[in-house]
Amino acid sequence: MAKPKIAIYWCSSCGGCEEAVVDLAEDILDLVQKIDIVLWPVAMDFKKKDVESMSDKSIVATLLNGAIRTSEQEEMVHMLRRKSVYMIAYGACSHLGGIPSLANQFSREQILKFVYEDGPSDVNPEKTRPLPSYVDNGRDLTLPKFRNVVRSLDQVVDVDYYIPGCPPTPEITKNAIGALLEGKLPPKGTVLAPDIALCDECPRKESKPTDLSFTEFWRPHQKEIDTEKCLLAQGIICMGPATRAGCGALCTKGNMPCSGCFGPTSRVRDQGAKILSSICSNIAPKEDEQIDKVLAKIPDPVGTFYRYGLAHSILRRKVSLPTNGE
Amino acid sequence: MENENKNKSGNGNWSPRIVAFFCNWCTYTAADLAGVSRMKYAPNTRIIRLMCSGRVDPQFILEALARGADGVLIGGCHPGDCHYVEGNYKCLRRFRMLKRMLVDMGIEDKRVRLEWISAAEGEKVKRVVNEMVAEIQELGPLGIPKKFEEWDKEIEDLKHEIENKEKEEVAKQ
Amino acid sequence: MISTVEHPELTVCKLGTNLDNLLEQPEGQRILSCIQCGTCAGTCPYGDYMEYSPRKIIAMLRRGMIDEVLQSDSMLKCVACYSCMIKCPRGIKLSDVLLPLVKEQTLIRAKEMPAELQHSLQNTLRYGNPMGESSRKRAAWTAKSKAPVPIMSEIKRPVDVLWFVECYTSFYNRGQDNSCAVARLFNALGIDFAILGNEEKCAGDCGQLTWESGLFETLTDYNMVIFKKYKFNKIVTGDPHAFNAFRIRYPMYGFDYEVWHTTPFLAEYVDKLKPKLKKPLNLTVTYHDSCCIGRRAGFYDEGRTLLKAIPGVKIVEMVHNRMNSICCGGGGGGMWLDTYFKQKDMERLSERRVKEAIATGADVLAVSCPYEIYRFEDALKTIPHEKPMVVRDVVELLAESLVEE
Amino acid sequence: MPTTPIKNEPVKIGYYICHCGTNIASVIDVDAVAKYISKLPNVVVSRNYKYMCSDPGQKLIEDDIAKYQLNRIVVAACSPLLHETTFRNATRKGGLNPFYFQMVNVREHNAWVHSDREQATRKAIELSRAAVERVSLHKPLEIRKLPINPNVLIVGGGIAGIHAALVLANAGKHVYLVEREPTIGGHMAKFDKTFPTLDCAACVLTPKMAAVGKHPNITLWTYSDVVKVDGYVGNYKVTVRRRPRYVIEELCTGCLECIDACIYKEPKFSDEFNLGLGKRKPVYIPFAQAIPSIATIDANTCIELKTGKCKKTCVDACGDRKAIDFKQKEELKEITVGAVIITTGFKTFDARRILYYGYGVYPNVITSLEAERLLNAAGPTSGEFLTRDGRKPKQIAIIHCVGSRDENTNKWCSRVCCLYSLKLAHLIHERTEAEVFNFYIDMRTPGKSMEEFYNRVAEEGVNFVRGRVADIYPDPSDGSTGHLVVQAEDTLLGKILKVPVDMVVLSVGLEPDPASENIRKMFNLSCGSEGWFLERHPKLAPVSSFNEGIFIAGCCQGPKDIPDTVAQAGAAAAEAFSIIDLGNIEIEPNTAYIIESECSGCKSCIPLCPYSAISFDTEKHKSVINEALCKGCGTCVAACPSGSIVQNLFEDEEIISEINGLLEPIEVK
Repeated sequence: MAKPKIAIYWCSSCGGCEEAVVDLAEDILDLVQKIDIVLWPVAMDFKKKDVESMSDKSIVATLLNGAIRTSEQEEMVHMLRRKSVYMIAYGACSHLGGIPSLANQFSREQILKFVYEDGPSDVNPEKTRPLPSYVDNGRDLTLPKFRNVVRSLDQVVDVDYYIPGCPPTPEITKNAIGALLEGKLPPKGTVLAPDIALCDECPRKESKPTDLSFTEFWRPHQKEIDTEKCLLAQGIICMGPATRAGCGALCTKGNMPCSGCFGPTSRVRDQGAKILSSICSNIAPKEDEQIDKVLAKIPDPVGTFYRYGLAHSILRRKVSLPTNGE
Repeated sequence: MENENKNKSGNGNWSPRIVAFFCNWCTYTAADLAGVSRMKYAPNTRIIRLMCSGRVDPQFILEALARGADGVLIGGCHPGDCHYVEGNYKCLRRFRMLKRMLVDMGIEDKRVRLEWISAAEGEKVKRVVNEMVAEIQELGPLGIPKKFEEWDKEIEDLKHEIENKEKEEVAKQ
Repeated sequence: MISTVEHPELTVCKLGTNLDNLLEQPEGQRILSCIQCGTCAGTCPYGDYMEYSPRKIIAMLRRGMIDEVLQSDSMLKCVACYSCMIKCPRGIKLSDVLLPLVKEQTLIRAKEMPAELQHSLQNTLRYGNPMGESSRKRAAWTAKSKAPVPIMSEIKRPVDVLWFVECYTSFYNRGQDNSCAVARLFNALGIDFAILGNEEKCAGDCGQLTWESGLFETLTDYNMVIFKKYKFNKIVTGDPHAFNAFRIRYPMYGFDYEVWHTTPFLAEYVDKLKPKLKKPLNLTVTYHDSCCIGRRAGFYDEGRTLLKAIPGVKIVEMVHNRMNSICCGGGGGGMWLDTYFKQKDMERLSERRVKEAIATGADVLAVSCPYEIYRFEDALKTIPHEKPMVVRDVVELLAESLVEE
Repeated sequence: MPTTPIKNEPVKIGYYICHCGTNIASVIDVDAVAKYISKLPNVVVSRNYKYMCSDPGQKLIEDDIAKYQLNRIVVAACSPLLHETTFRNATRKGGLNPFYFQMVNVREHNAWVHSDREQATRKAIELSRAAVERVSLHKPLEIRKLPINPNVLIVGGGIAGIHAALVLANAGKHVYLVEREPTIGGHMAKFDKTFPTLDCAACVLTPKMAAVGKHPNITLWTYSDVVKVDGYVGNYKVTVRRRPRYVIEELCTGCLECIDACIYKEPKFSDEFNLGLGKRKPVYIPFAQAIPSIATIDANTCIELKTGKCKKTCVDACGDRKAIDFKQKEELKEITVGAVIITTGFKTFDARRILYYGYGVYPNVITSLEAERLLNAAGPTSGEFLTRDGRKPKQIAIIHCVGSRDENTNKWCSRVCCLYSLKLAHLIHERTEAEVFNFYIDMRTPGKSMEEFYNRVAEEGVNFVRGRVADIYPDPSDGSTGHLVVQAEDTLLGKILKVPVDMVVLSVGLEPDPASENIRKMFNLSCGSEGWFLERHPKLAPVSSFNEGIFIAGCCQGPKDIPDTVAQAGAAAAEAFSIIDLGNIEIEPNTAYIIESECSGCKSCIPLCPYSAISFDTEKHKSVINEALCKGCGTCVAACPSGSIVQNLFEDEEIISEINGLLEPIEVK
C-alpha cells in the first residue's frame, strides 16, 4: 500500500516551523517510514510543477506554515488546498497571522519605505524599490504582488485543522500527525492542542495569590525575575491565562512570560481583548489618572496582547490604513 | 428633535449607528426615565442591557465595531454607586486601556465612550446620546465591514481565477 | 478663574438677541419659568418707584403686552445692581438680558432722553469717555504718578498684565488717586504691566447696560483691535464696570483673555503684599460691596482680605452687605441720571447707602469702584453725620500703608 | 412546571409587538415591524397587538405556543423592568421554560424618545431582530430559591421606622431598630402640634414610641450606627456599632436621680434636642418621654470622662442600681436579617445659606423647627413664644419656601412647609395674639382636610401676602429695638411692602440628610441628583429600592408629611413581610458558573468578585463559583481570559448575537 502523502510548505515565516519538524529528531525517521513527503521546499528538491501534476486530493495533508502576504503564497495555498484532503495550518503564523501580522499596523507604503529607505542599516541613496516586473537580458522577471494585508491561512483558503505554536512543539506535532495517520481526528476546525489555558500546566500556578491586584507592571528585562513565582504576581505581563496550553509551559519554565503563541481557547474570539480585560480588571487604582499611570507601563498594548494574532483578531488590521497600496 | 433632523442631512443617507451597553440598575433605568419623561433624543443608539458595566467584555465592543457600529457607548453607575459594589471600576480600568489600544488600531477616541449615568439622570442619557451622535456624525462612518470587504478584494481576483481554471478543467474532463 | 473662556455659561446671550426673539432662546426659556414670586421687585432698590416692576414686566412680556411697559419709564430706574438677578429663585438672568433689552426699547421710544445721560453717551461715542475729555490727555495722569507707568506702544514688548485704566481713573482727580495707588502697588509687587495710554477708550459697560448696542459695539470693536495689537497674558482693570463688560459681554465679540479687577487681583498677592504694608492706619473701615465685583462676580471676601492686611484697620459691616449690599445708584447709566431721579422725587441710593455706613460708626467707607468715590463723597455732603467719614478706594488705603524698601 | 426542552428541536419563534394603545403605535409602524420580523429565519408567528400585557395579550402567546409549537417568545413592548415577569409567566403558562423569552424595549427606549416614524420603526426592527437572534440561543433555566432569614432591620427611628417596626413586630416578626440618637422619635418628637388636625405630636407619637420600647419582638438599639453590610436578600449580615452611653441599659430605670445629682447644678450645655434653645447637663435624657427612658452621658462634656477627676455624684445617686459605667466601651453587634427598611429621614434646610434672611445674624429670625420647640409645652420655654430678649411679639412674619423652590439652594417644593406654616401661624396667633403675616409664593395645600385647614387659618385673621420676601433688615427708624423690617412685593397688589415685625419665622425646607449618605452607600441605594433615595419605580414600586429586600420609607425618599410617611412605612413593612414570610426567595437565575474542564485555574476572576463568591478549589486547582453568593453582575465573565465562565441569560454568544442582530444591514420599505 502506498504511504500517505504529506506536503510541507512555507509562506511568510521565519523557518522556525521547519525547524520544529526537524526537531522531531529520531521521530522524524519513524515518520518518514510511514509517510511520503511530496513537497518540502526547505529540505527537499521538489518543484511546483511536480505537485501541480498530482491529481486533486492526492495529498493526505498539507502542513502549511507562515502567514499569507503575497500573491504567490496565495496561489500556492490554493493549489495545495486543491491537492490535499486536509489543509492544516501549522504554527502561529498560518494559524493566527503570527509575528508577520504585526505588520497589519502599518500600510504597505510605510513598510516598503522603512525597509528600503529609512531602515537604520539601509544604504539606498537612489531609493530603489523592488519592481513588480523587470526585463534582464531579455528575460522577463516578475515579483509576486505584495498585498496590503497580512492574513492567516484560513482567511485565504478553507482550513481543516490548526497546529498552534511559535513554533509548534515536537510533542504537539507528533500527536497531530499521529492522529492524522490513525484517522482519529476531531471535528473540522479544531485546534490540535488542549482547549484550556496555559496556567493549567504552568509550574508556577500554585504560587499565584487569589487576591492579586496590580500596582505596577514590568517588562522582563526590567526586573530580576523570581524563578518560582507566578510572573503576573511579579507584575510581568504573562499571556498564559489567555493562551492555549499544550506547549508544556516552555517559556515560563525558562523564566520568561508566555507571549501567547498558541492563541486563545475555542471560547475566546479575541485573545488580546481577553487578556486586556483580565489584567486591567485587576489593577488596583480607581481614578482615571492613577489607572493610566499603572497602564502606562504596558507601552505597546497591540504588540503585547496581539503578538501572534493580530491578523486573526476581531479588527484584523489598523482600520484607518488605506488599501490602495499607499 | 434637532438632532433627529440633523441626522438625515449631510453625508448622504448615512447616520451613525451606536451600540450602547447599559447596566441594568443605573443607566438602563435612566434611559427608561428619559422615556417616561418623554425627552426626545437622536434615534441612533441601540441599547443592550447588561446587569453591570463590569459585564462589558472588550470583545463586545470590538465585535460591535467590526460588525458595523460607528460608535459604542457604555453606561454604568457612578463611581461608588455600583449596584455590584465595584463593577463599574473594573469597566473603567479596561476601558482606559482599550481606548489606548483602539486609537493604536486607528479608531478615533470619540467613537467609544464611557459615561456614568445614574437612574435619576434621564436628562444625561439624552445629552450624552445627542452629543455622541453629533460627534460621530462629524467623524463620519467607521464602516469596518466595508473595510474588510475592501481589504479582501485584493485576494478575490486570484481566487476567482483559480476557481475559473478549476471549472474549465472540470469542463474539459 | 474668572475668564469667560473657562466658563462659557457666563456668556449672557447670543448676539442679535432682542425682545422679540428672547423667549425662543435658552435665557428666554428661563423667563418662561418665572413663578411671579416678586423677589425681584421686593429687592429692587427702586422697586417702590417703578410702575412696572421686573416681575410685572415678565408677566406682561409673557402675555405679549410689553408695549405698555415700554411706554413707561420704569426701566430707566434700573441701576443694573444685579440684586434681582442674584436672588431670583428661578435663576432668571434679569439684569444681564431682560432688563437691558427693555431699557433699550424704552429709550428708543422715549420722546426725550434725559439730557445728562444723552450728553454722556454722546461724549463716549465722540471722545471715548463719558466726560468728553480729549482722548489725547488720557495718559496725562501718569505724570502725577510717583511710580513708573509703562505704555504698551512705547515699550514694544509683551507684558504679563495689561492694565486697562478706564475713564474716571484717567481723567478725574479722585480717580487719578486710585490710578497712582495701583501703579505704586503694581511696582511694589514687581508686576510686569503696561497701560494702553491714549489708545485706550471706554470699555462701554454703561453703554451695554443701557443696551445702547450701537455705541457699545463701536467701543468693543475699537478696543478689540487695540487688544489684538499687543501681547499680554491678562487684563486687569480697576473699574468694575469695565471688568463686567470684559467678562460678560465682550466674549460675544471674540474676547478671550483672562480678566481681573484690581481688588481680587491684588488679593491673590496678599501674602506678598502684607509684609510691605508697614504703616499702620488705625481706622475703622466699612466695606461697600460694589455690584459688579460682589453680586455679579462673587468677590466678597477679597476686598475685606486686603483691608485686613493693613495694620490698624478694623472692619465693621453695614446692615446690607455682601450679596445684599445696596447699590450706589451709579450703574446702568444711573451715574448720569441723578437729575432725572431727583425730578422724579426719588431717593438717591448713594444717600441710602451712606446712611448705613454712618450707622456703623466707621471712619472710612471703603470702596472698590471709581464711581463710588464720587457718589458717596457727594452723598456725605448732604447726609448729616457727627463723626467725620471719608470715602477711600481699597487700593488707596493699601498704597497709603505701603512702605517701599 | 416548565417542560424540559427536546434536544435539537428546531427553534420556532413567536414574535409580538405591542401597540400600548397609541403609546408605541403612534410612533412606530408596528405592522411593518411585524411583517419584517415574520420573514426572519425561525420566526413562525409575528403579530402586533393592542395591549400585550393585558390578559388577552398574554393569552395570545399561550395559544400560539400550543397552536404552532412555538419554543421561543419575543415581545416588543415597554421596558423589561416593567413587564418582563409578566411575559415570562405567559411563556411559562404556555408550557415553555420562562427563560425562552426575550423582551424588546420599544416604548421607553424608542417610541417615547423619538418622533421620526421612519427612524423609530427602523430602530424597532433592529432591536427586535437582535432579540430574535438572541432568543434562539436561550437555554432553559431554573429560578433559584434561597432560604430567607425572617428578621428585619430598620435603620432610623423616626415615625417611619417606628411605624414599620410595630407593623412587623405585631405580625410576629423580629425587628432590629437602629437609631443614631439616644432616643427614637425623630423630627416628629420635636413638633408641637400636627396639621391639619392640630392634635399634639407627642400625644400620637409617644404611645407608639413606648410600644416599640417594650415590644418583645423589637430589639431597639439607640445611640447606634450601622457600620457594615454584607450578604444579599434573605441573608444580610449587618454590623451595628453601639456607642457607649456610659449607662448600662438593662440596669437604668430612668429615674433621673443621676441627672439631679450631677456635679453641674444647672444645665450648662447646648441641648441638641431643643436645637440649642435650651440647656442640658452632661448626663441627660433628651426629653421626658424619650424611649428608651435611659440616661446618656455625653463624653464631650462629662468631667469624669474628660479628666477622670469628678466626684461622680451621679454614681452615688444611682447607688445599688450600679447603672453607670464609665468604662463602657463601644460594642459591635453582628446580626443577620432577611430584609431591611431604611427610614433615615431628612435634614432641615440651613437657613444661613440665604444670606438676606439674616438667620444667625438677627436673633429674632428663627427657623420653623425652632418655633416648634418654642411653642411646645415641653420645650425650653414651656410653650411661651417670646422674642430672644423676652418680649411678647406683636407682629410676626412667617416666610414660606425658605430653601425650597429656589435654584440657588434647593429646587424642589418641600411639600410640608405651606401647611406647617399655616399651623405655626395658627398656633402663634393663638398663643401670642400677635398679628401674623405669612409670605408665600404659592399656597399648596393638597390632601384630605388641608384646604379646609387653610380656610380656617385665613378666617382666624392671619395675613397672607403673596410674595417672596426679598430682604430682612433691622428697622432703621427705631435704633436698636430689635425690630426687623420684612420687605417683599405683594404681588397681588403690585406694591412693595415693608412690614415691621418682632420676629421672623423661616419655614425651612426639607433636604436629604448628608449624614445618611454612608447608609446609602453601605446599602448600595441609588439617589437622585438632589440626594433623595431613589425608589425602584415612582408609581409602581415606591417603597422598593433597586436592591432586593431593601426598602425605603419616609422622608429619606423625598419630602412628605406624617400621614404619608406612616402610610409608606406601613407599605414598606408589608413589602418586607411578603419577602420574609415566604421562608425563601426567588432569585433571577442570571448567575455565573465556571466550566470545570475549561478552567485553567489562573485565579484572575477570584479578586474581582465583590461577594467572595469565587474561591479556589485547592484539590482540583480550579476556581469555583458559589452560586448562592453570586449576584449575577458578570464582571468575572467579562474578565475570564480563557472564556471559561458563563453567565446565565447573558452568555457571550447571546450578547454577540444581539450585537449582530442590531447591526446587520437592513432595508425597510
